[in-house]
Amino acid sequence: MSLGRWSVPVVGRTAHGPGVVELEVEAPALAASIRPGQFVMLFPETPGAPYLGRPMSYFRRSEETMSVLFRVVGAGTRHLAALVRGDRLSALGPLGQPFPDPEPGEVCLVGGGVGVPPLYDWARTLREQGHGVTVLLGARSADQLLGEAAFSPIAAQLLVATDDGSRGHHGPVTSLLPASTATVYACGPSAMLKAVQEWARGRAAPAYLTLEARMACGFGACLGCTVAAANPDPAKGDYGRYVRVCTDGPTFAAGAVLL
Amino acid sequence: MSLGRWSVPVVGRTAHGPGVVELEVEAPALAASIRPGQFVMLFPETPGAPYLGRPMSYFRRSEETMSVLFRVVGAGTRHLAALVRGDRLSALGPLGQPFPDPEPGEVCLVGGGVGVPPLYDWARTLREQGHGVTVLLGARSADQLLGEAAFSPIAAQLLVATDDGSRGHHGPVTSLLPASTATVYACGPSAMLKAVQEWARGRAAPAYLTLEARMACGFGACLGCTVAAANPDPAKGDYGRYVRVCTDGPTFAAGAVLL
Amino acid sequence: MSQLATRVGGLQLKNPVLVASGTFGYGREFAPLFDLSRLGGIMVKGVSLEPWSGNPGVRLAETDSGLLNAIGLQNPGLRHFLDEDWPWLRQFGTPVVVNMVGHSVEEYVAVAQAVSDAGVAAIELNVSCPNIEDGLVFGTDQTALAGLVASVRRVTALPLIVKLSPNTTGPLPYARAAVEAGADALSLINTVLGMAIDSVSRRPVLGNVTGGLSGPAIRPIALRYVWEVASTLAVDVIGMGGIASAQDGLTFLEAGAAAVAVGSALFRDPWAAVRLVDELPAELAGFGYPSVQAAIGAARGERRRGGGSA
Amino acid sequence: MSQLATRVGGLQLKNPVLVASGTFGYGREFAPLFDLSRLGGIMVKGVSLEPWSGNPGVRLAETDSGLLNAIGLQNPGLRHFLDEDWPWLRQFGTPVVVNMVGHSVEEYVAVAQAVSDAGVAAIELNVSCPNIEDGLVFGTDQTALAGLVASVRRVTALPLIVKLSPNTTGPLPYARAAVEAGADALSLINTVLGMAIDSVSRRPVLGNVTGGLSGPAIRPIALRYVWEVASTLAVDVIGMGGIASAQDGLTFLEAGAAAVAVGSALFRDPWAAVRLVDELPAELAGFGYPSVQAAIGAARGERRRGGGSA
Ligand SMILES: Cc1cc2nc3c(=O)[nH]c(=O)nc-3n(C[C@H](O)[C@H](O)[C@H](O)COP(=O)(O)OP(=O)(O)OC[C@H]3O[C@@H](n4cnc5c(N)ncnc54)[C@H](O)[C@@H]3O)c2cc1C
Ligand SMILES: Cc1cc2nc3c(=O)[nH]c(=O)nc-3n(C[C@H](O)[C@H](O)[C@H](O)COP(=O)(O)OP(=O)(O)OC[C@H]3O[C@@H](n4cnc5c(N)ncnc54)[C@H](O)[C@@H]3O)c2cc1C
Ligand SMILES: Cc1cc2nc3c(=O)[nH]c(=O)nc-3n(C[C@H](O)[C@H](O)[C@H](O)COP(=O)(O)O)c2cc1C
Ligand SMILES: Cc1cc2nc3c(=O)[nH]c(=O)nc-3n(C[C@H](O)[C@H](O)[C@H](O)COP(=O)(O)O)c2cc1C
Ligand code: FES
Ligand code: FES
Repeated sequence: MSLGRWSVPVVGRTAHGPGVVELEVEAPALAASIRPGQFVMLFPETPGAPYLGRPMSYFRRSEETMSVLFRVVGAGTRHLAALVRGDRLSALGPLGQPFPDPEPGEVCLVGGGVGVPPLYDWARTLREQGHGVTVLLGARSADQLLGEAAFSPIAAQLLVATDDGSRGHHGPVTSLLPASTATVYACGPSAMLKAVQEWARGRAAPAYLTLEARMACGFGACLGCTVAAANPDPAKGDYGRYVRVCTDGPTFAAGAVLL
Repeated sequence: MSLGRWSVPVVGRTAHGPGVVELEVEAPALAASIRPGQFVMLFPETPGAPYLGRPMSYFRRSEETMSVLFRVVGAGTRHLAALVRGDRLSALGPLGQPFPDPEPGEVCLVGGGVGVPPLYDWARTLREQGHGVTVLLGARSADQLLGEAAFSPIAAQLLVATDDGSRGHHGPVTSLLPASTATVYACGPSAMLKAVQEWARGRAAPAYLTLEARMACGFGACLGCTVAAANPDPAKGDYGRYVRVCTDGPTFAAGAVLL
Repeated sequence: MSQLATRVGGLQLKNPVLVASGTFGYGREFAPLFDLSRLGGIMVKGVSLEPWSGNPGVRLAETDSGLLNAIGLQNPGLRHFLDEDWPWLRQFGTPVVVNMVGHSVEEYVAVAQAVSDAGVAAIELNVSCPNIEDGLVFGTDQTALAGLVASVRRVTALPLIVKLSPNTTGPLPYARAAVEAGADALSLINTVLGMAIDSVSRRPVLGNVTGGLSGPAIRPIALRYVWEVASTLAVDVIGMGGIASAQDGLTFLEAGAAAVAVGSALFRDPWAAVRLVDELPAELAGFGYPSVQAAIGAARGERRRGGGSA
Repeated sequence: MSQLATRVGGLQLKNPVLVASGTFGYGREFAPLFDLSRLGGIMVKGVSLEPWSGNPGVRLAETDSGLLNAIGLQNPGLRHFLDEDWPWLRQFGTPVVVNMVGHSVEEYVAVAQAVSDAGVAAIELNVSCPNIEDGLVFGTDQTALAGLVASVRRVTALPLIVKLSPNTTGPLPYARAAVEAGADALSLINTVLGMAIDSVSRRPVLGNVTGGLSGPAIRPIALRYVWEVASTLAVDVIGMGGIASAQDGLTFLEAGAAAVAVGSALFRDPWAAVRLVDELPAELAGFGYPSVQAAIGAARGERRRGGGSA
């Protein structure tokens, strides 16, 4: 389905640890059309809400609803977090490219911090398609870890790492990356993505990185969300050196972007 | 009581004809301290609400609540009118000078359009103090007429005029002004106030006009709400030729301002 | 003229609603959403002689009722525009105004010449670029501005629109200089210089430190520029700056603009410009204007152009 | 220096929070609401030699995140200020900065001389007034500005603050001219010219047609002015423009302001400035600044003044 903009009601709100909120909205058209890897721009309809929307990957969806899972970091997420059941927000979506299909065989998903939620529905889909899915989850500490319960019934293997060692492996989640031919999808803070990019260099199997950037539009019009392309292709509209995270991404082949 | 600023909940909302709304808020401190002739600045706490507050006279009050009665004319009143029970708004008040006391004896209140609500609690108070109160109400047409039911139990005499003759006297409400020695209080559109001012010229008994002006602060700081003074008194802070509607008024002796 | 038709600097438009340069790309992102021929005109992202890669680092910052951008005029260059975008874009039949940017008079002239030959509807000069020779921004130096406009004038017969910078004491000296040098119309306004500091890193948000402010925050500034020019000079004006609704659009027409452009509002709602087109007739009627022409300049209490028909 | 103390152009302040001229009158409206001595300083409404009556007609218009005013500098004049306001205001012990306006160099000089004799804390020149001789606004003409500042400098030993207009290409030439002519500090910024059209009457709202834009809408513009001056010239800056909270105030300090002023925010909430004073210590601590001095200019990645103590 093509892009739409809707005012939708909040039908659920759950805290997932300190400063992390899952917000569920009733949005059947969006839920039916959005694909793993895509995102929405959200506009809380509350007083003093910011001028621009906030990009959010979706976390889970049902027939009628879709949810986002996010950490409160500034004004926009504060407004989103303050919404309660019955409040409305506007959503523009679906936006961005879905995750590219993996090679046949094993898949490894690597999520750090609030990079975890976008991977959940992808794990579910891959599993349905018969892929074996390894999931690596990272966080600063145990109380910041997201998604362990959600992923455990899906993942063939689920490994956890924390920076402070308070849960799972003590160290960066990227130190758990397997020496396999799995197709890798990584989403998380930029230090983590850089480590995956480094690790994937020269590797035969594909690795994909899902990036974040500040966005004004989310659909390719403003050129505000760019990242430097390793090999820009002007014929494909890669204007100069930069590609757009919103429409060319947010997921890129690990070798395609300069982080 | 001195000026305060509160976030208060809406506890009642009633339509009084097309585009006219009474909004009741729970605001015990305000309700206890505000005096007839005074007003509040209202800040609806809704998305996209205007930057500045909107000045509103109060209409009625109880121990716990206070209400305003207003016509929707632009963005601010549209936001106020969209509030429902349970929504909150911020209120700054009480503001302005109360109505000055009348001479002993008869009092005549003249209200036009949304100039009617500020007079209601004053009529009640005057009646309690033993004054005989004549009330003259004007409107463009019968369906725009406000306050007839509220005033009728209080007024010794209640006369109505409409511009189109659809109710009461056919013509301006000012043509009903009595040839008595009553103290007159007039509140309404500027054409009405000008007519009262003209009529009061040379009259021995006092006449007072309650003015409106665009306001930024409502408490005398911005000098944005001025009206030309007939006899400015620099010693009293009448800066130059202009006086402030918000703090020097909103009610002025009919001869004190140039309309 | 029909109810919505208008004319700016000799350019005939079926309705007065354009989309502002840099907020609509070359139309590709919007074509799946609505029929581009519903727009009065399309002002494409600034085109330079060679591809420009734009600014590194963060390019966007949000402010109260506004948006700062430091895109740095990223664009794929003249060749790409002529080979890829223009052939695709012309299919819609909507007048295309080519916004152009350059580091020197020669670059502007080369682009102007090439797009004139290609048959676009009009040229818009973005003069908020620094001249590489002396570092001065063309649009804030009257002599440089006049020189640039005159040079471009010599190589094109297309309607020539000059887009003025609001980072000046006022529009009049620059507007006069542009008109005397041959501009047919003026676009008012480009973005206002500003900056923001990040609430977490406590450093400037933008990679370029400063950026251009757009959105509702600058609407009163834009309105002042439109009003001053339209009530002083005999030149057509395209008004822009925070326009999001038919009400906003009408206000700019009444201030004296002959057409308006929707910019940043498209980022919040990609349908904002076509909604404005759809809602304009009712907005005009609501205030008793039989036509767009009747509304132009009406806030001055005069009707600049003939009533409902012309 | 204590945690909140600061110094601007030789003026010692116990905290960096002032109230902006024209938004606080002469303090009388606020004195019943809070103890005026809690403020770092008070910049009073512009004082002219003779009383000015201000503009007729509507003086206010609201815009998105902002406010247009065309008060026209109504004030009761020097005599009234000295006889009535100053004796009352000085009781609070808060440094009083006298903002002054004039139609000619002579008028400014006369007011400066008189208030210097009276013992106020500092002088702030509002240079956004037109010179009656040639109609040029002092603040947008470098020569006129330098002449005015030099003339006032000659008659006062008080800290001399010049308040620049943002209706220019940028602050630097004007800031340099003011400093070279003897200014001790700069206030940045005054209001931005703008206008509004009434949604009902369809005519300009303001009696004066144009007015000065203030409030959050102009915050990014103000921040750019502060940043450019503070990172280029060795002069103290008082930042103002849309400041409403401790977060806003800290941002201006980090951009390089040595003090800040709260203006239009007082109209929405008369306690906004004292709330800023109260909340500033936590805001500083939240970002690891031991003192106001440590925050000044920190967004440039350098600490302009010594750390926590000085
Ligand atoms: C495609 C996409 C999908 C996303 N999905 C999720 C998600 O599922 N869950 C989640 O918690 N977050 C997600 N984010 C990040 C989220 O959009 C930002 O956290 C949010 O926009 C911050 O808004 P704010 O107003 O709260 O913070 P602001 O006040 O705007 O900023 C606070 C701090 O965060 C930084 N920041 C703001 N926006 C971004 C950004 N887009 N990228 C990097 N840093 C930023 C700022 O520099 C600043 O330091 C996603 C971002 C993108 C681009
Ligand atoms: C002391 C005082 C008491 C008031 N009490 C009441 C009341 O009890 N009931 C009521 O309905 N209204 C009252 N008003 C008027 C009310 O404040 C305005 O209608 C309101 O501010 C309009 O806001 P808006 O955003 O809806 O309209 P805007 O969009 O601001 O303006 C719409 C139209 O109304 C005009 N307008 C706006 N504000 C004013 C104003 N203050 N005076 C005159 N014209 C104005 C504008 O010029 C414009 O044409 C009072 C005003 C004052 C000053
Ligand atoms: C992201 C962005 C990119 C822009 N790029 C250009 C450009 O390439 N050329 C130009 O003349 N103006 C450019 N502008 C300015 C707009 O065309 C417009 O003049 C300005 O944004 C004010 O309108 P608005 O408030 O409706 O956005 C750009 C504006 C934005 C927000
Ligand atoms: C109603 C009003 C009156 C003002 N009067 C003056 C004045 O007399 N002298 C002056 O230098 N600045 C005056 N200003 C400008 C303010 O001091 C301040 O520079 C400007 O409003 C920006 O700050 P703000 O956005 O916090 O209001 C006035 C501003 C407003 C809103
Ligand atoms: S956010 Fe506008 S192009 Fe990506
Ligand atoms: S509204 Fe500010 S002085 Fe009256």
